[in-house]
Amino acid sequence: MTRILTKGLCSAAMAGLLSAGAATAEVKVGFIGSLSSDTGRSTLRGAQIAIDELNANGGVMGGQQITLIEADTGEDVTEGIKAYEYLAETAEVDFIISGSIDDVSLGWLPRMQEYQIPTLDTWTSYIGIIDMVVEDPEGMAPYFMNIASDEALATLYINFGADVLKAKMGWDSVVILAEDTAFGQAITGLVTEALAPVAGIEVKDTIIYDIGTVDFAPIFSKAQATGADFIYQVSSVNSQVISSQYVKLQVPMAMTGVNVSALGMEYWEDTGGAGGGISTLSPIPSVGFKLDPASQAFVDTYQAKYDTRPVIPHFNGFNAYHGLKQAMAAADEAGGFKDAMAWSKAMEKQDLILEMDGKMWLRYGFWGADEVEEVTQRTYPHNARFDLTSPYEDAQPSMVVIQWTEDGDVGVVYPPEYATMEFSVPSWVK
Amino acid sequence: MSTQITWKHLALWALFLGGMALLPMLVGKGTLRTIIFANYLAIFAMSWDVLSGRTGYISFGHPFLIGIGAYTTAILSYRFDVPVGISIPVAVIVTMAAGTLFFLPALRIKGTYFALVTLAFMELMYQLVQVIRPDLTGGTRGISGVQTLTRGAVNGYYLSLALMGVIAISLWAMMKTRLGTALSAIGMNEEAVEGSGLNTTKLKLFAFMVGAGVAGIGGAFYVHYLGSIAPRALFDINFLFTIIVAALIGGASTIIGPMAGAFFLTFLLEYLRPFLPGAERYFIYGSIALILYMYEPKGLYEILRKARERLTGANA
Amino acid sequence: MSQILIQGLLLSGLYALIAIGFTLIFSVGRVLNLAYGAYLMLGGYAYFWVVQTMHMPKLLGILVAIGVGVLAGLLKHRLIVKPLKSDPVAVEIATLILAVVIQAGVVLVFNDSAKIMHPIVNGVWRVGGATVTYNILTATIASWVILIGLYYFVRKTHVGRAISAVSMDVKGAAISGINPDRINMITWGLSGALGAIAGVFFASYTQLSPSMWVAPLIIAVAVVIVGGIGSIIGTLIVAHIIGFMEIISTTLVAAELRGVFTMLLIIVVLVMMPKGLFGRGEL
Amino acid sequence: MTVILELEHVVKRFGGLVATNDMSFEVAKGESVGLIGPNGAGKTTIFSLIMGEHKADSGSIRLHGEELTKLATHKRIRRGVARTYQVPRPFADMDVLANIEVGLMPDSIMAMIFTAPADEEARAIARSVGLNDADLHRDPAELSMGDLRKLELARTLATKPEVMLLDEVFAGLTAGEIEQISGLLNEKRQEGMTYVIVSHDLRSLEPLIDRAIAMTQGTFVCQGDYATVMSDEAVRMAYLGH
Repeated sequence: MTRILTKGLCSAAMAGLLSAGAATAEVKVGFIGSLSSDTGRSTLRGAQIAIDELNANGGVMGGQQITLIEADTGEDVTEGIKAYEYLAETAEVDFIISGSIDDVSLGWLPRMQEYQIPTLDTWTSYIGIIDMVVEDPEGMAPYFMNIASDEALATLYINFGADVLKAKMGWDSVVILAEDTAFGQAITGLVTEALAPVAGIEVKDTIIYDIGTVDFAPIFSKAQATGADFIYQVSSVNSQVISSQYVKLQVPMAMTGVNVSALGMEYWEDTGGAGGGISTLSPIPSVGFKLDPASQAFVDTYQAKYDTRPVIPHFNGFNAYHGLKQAMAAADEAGGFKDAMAWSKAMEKQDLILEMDGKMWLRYGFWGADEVEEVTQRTYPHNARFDLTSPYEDAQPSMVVIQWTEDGDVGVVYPPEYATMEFSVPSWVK
Repeated sequence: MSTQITWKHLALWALFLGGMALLPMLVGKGTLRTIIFANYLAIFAMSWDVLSGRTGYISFGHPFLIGIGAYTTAILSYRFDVPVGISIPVAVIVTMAAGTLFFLPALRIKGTYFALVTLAFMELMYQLVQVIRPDLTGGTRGISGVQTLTRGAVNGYYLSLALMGVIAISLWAMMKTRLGTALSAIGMNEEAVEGSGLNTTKLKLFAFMVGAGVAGIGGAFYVHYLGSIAPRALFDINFLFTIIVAALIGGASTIIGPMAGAFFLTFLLEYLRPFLPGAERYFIYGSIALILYMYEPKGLYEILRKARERLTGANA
Repeated sequence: MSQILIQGLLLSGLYALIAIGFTLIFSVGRVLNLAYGAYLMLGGYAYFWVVQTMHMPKLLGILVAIGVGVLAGLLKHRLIVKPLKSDPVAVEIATLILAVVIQAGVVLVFNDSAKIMHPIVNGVWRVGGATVTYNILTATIASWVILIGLYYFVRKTHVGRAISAVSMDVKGAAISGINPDRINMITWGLSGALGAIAGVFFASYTQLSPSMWVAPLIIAVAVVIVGGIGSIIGTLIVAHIIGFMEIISTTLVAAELRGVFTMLLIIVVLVMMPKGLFGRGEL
Repeated sequence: MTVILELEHVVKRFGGLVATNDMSFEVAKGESVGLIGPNGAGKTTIFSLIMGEHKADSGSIRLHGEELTKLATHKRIRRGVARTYQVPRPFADMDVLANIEVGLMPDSIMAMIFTAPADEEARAIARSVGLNDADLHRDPAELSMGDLRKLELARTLATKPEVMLLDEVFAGLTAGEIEQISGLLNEKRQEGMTYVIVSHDLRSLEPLIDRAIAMTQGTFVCQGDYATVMSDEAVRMAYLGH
């Protein structure tokens, strides 16, 4: 404890000295998120590396250096609001980058609307926030989310259902195991209303479980009793409990779906290997995702700089790294962050295409306010650009399906354009 | 105990609130934002104190009451476009009704068991908000974009200060009367109060209604200040922890105590932020709270009182 | 049906193990230790660190967990319960603050992402339409062994009888030459050990996370409230009521209402029968 | 002679234990009655039943002919009966004056808020039981046992009872204090107070009472003047064991 405390005090004191020394104009970036979660750290470190690189290249906006100010939310909603206020009023930052989870972002959003500070969310994919941009384009103008929103995530999953689960595996029926949260309900709704009819998979039953469930044995028994061909899980809170019990109980039924805990490289270590066979959709770039040279360079820098978890940044780390640079570029064009509307206009135009082997691999851009996405027939203003139809020429898909094998490998299994391995069922499933 | 209200008291209140009113000219907006949270926490702590600090019925479910007030007005104004002028009073009434629900177990159980049943109330509410009508409550994500009453730190500050000031003075004046004495007496020996010919059920019910009413007012204005509401922000052990610790660290059974406690805790947490941005902050914050509580369970108020006694004693 | 029976027995065994250490303190010290859940957390993390981070034998992991639990219990008694003179409300509040401090401490040391433990015993057993992992079976057997052992310890040994005497009547026990302070200290240490073992099994069932202390605490509270100031047998019975209620509501009613039923049971029992189903019995 | 307090066939069980077994007796206005019996005879239970701290299982308890059994404790106090406790438990964090003031409070929330504390009356009561003015602003913890008993009496007197139930008023007192309290009780008696007194200290009790009621194991044994009761065979058996 003393060590950590001293370290904290020292670094704070050093930061104080440094900022006192550099009395020239500087750009202040605020980070809001949990400093003790892999998620929060991914965004924080992604932003930090981008800032280091920009500063090393002579700064931004005519040579201004960027400083990063951290505000911890502890993944607590009220602390999140306080953290946002701290960044806005005490630290007086120019731009905020967020690695917040859904309810924390929703908590501080009214503050963002009030302060009109340019803000980029890299983790939450809640479509409700994009709806807020649709409804209040002016108040939400400084807000951007550079991860595909969850509606888009789920939509691509339907194709996975048709192409792989139905066509390749030959499964006709499913039982949904969904957690009792807003996220669980939203995804369950999409699966029941879209996956089933489009892919021709019958939903035998939907079992909603309490997120505090200790013992999943009766729930798995209930799922088996429906006689469905496979289980579709929807789990964002304590997801490793359900997946590890699935593995420990060797439930003789295939399971796929959404399992948020399996999105990071630490999944294997954290579950002690009790996570083999689990597949989940993941935002891009996921673990096991082939990286373009620019993103790979980022990971190399990251690994040279940090030796604590996460060993590889989560998708939001990439989003923060590329997104922060885009935000600075937009500020360069708009003459800074002060005029939030001007910055917002410039940010909308940011478009970074990362190529791999001569073709478009990843694209960091945003949907325009009036652009209607063809598959879902709706607009996604200020949301990361994605492409829902093969061969993904406009942008990368909204998500990929990844799978952890029983020996600890992880790879992308869908869509085929991005796949590194084949979808399979665990060995104990016949 | 039952000293009369004197001009000196009123002058001190005027000095305190007047000084607070001048603060926006002296400190930055960031500090004001911090004080706003302290003001609301002070309201919650005072409300807890009326209900628990005085009567000794320790409530571990106070967030239940605050949450009911907050959710009622949030749902009414956000989902049904009810004007805030109506939704807030309705929220307060609903919270007071919930306070009576809280009161039912207090008829039969006290002490440890009462604390536990209130904790169960809070946990139940946490579960129910997510399950029942998520289309209204917003489920786990809650509601964002609830109408805010003020914009900017200064306005928010004055609103919260006015609320806290009015509540503090009203409660203080009420507790200066024989009623306050009787409520404190319940905390010391309930049978003897009943044995003095006083209807303790009625007194407790009144304390619960006042406590719930204040919690409802606080919760309703709080949500219209935050602009968002989520179950994890309200029905949470950490929130409960902050309220109780504020009341106790400051000094239960006083008005100034919970206020002082709320300010102390909020500022402690905020001033640690630049030095310890991460989880260390909660560790230090909790440890300081624990040590203070162990050192003097009656709180800062008692520590200062003793110190003053020692000083004046030394002078005399 | 057999599946409900098997799963109910397994879960209830675990719940009894979780609750017993809490009951012990409530019975002997007359205080609620709201930091009880933190014993489970400390035990679980200690085991995880020894076995999965340091790759040492599982038995050593369990022993270290017990050691940490005993130490935590003794420290808590020495530094919190004694100075507060066992005032129930003060202890409740102090232990609540302590639990929050321990939670922050665990985040500092282990960070806040959840961790899954390897099964203590590997493998599964399919029986009567239910799948039983050997891990859970071990937990249940351990729970029964510990409870029966504790029962005989309290009935047959000198220290056990002294504990039982203090639980019934502190003054009376003091008159008959028992040092209640020493007995209290032993009980806190014992409760810490039981909590830590329960923590290892609970975590191997679910996960390790800095906020994991709340769930077992609520289970323990439910058992104590529904059962009344607990006896060992009462704890066992009520753990089965709650465990079976949970399995039945999950299997036959609605899985999402699991927690709601437990909370309602607590409230209803407290309001209808404030002294619990079994009232105030000897340990 | 008007009967003020009457108990008729009162029964109280605690689980399997019969604490009060068909007790009946009457107390006349201005009378002083001693309730005697060995430890565990159920004397204190009778007080609790009269005050409503425990509810009688059956039977009738009347004050001025009015049935008390359905009334809550505080209502019985308002009807004019009050008790003291074996172990005085004053309001620990309030000074002596405030302690007495609680007994003088009106039972209405509005009145509690809008009336000033009756300090003068409290002071007068304190003086009447022999508490010094210097003690009025002390905390109960600083008082001697004798002064605690006086405070207990003062708190009880503040409710203006007609019948006082005194439980072990002499326990823990010095001879001088006993004399003082006895004198005080006699003084009040001159003013028309009715007493039911429980005491182990029979010697001190004797001069205070007109009549004694003996009970054992919750059951009535006999009654009459002190000498008659004490010479009763059954009383000697129960009380003295010979």
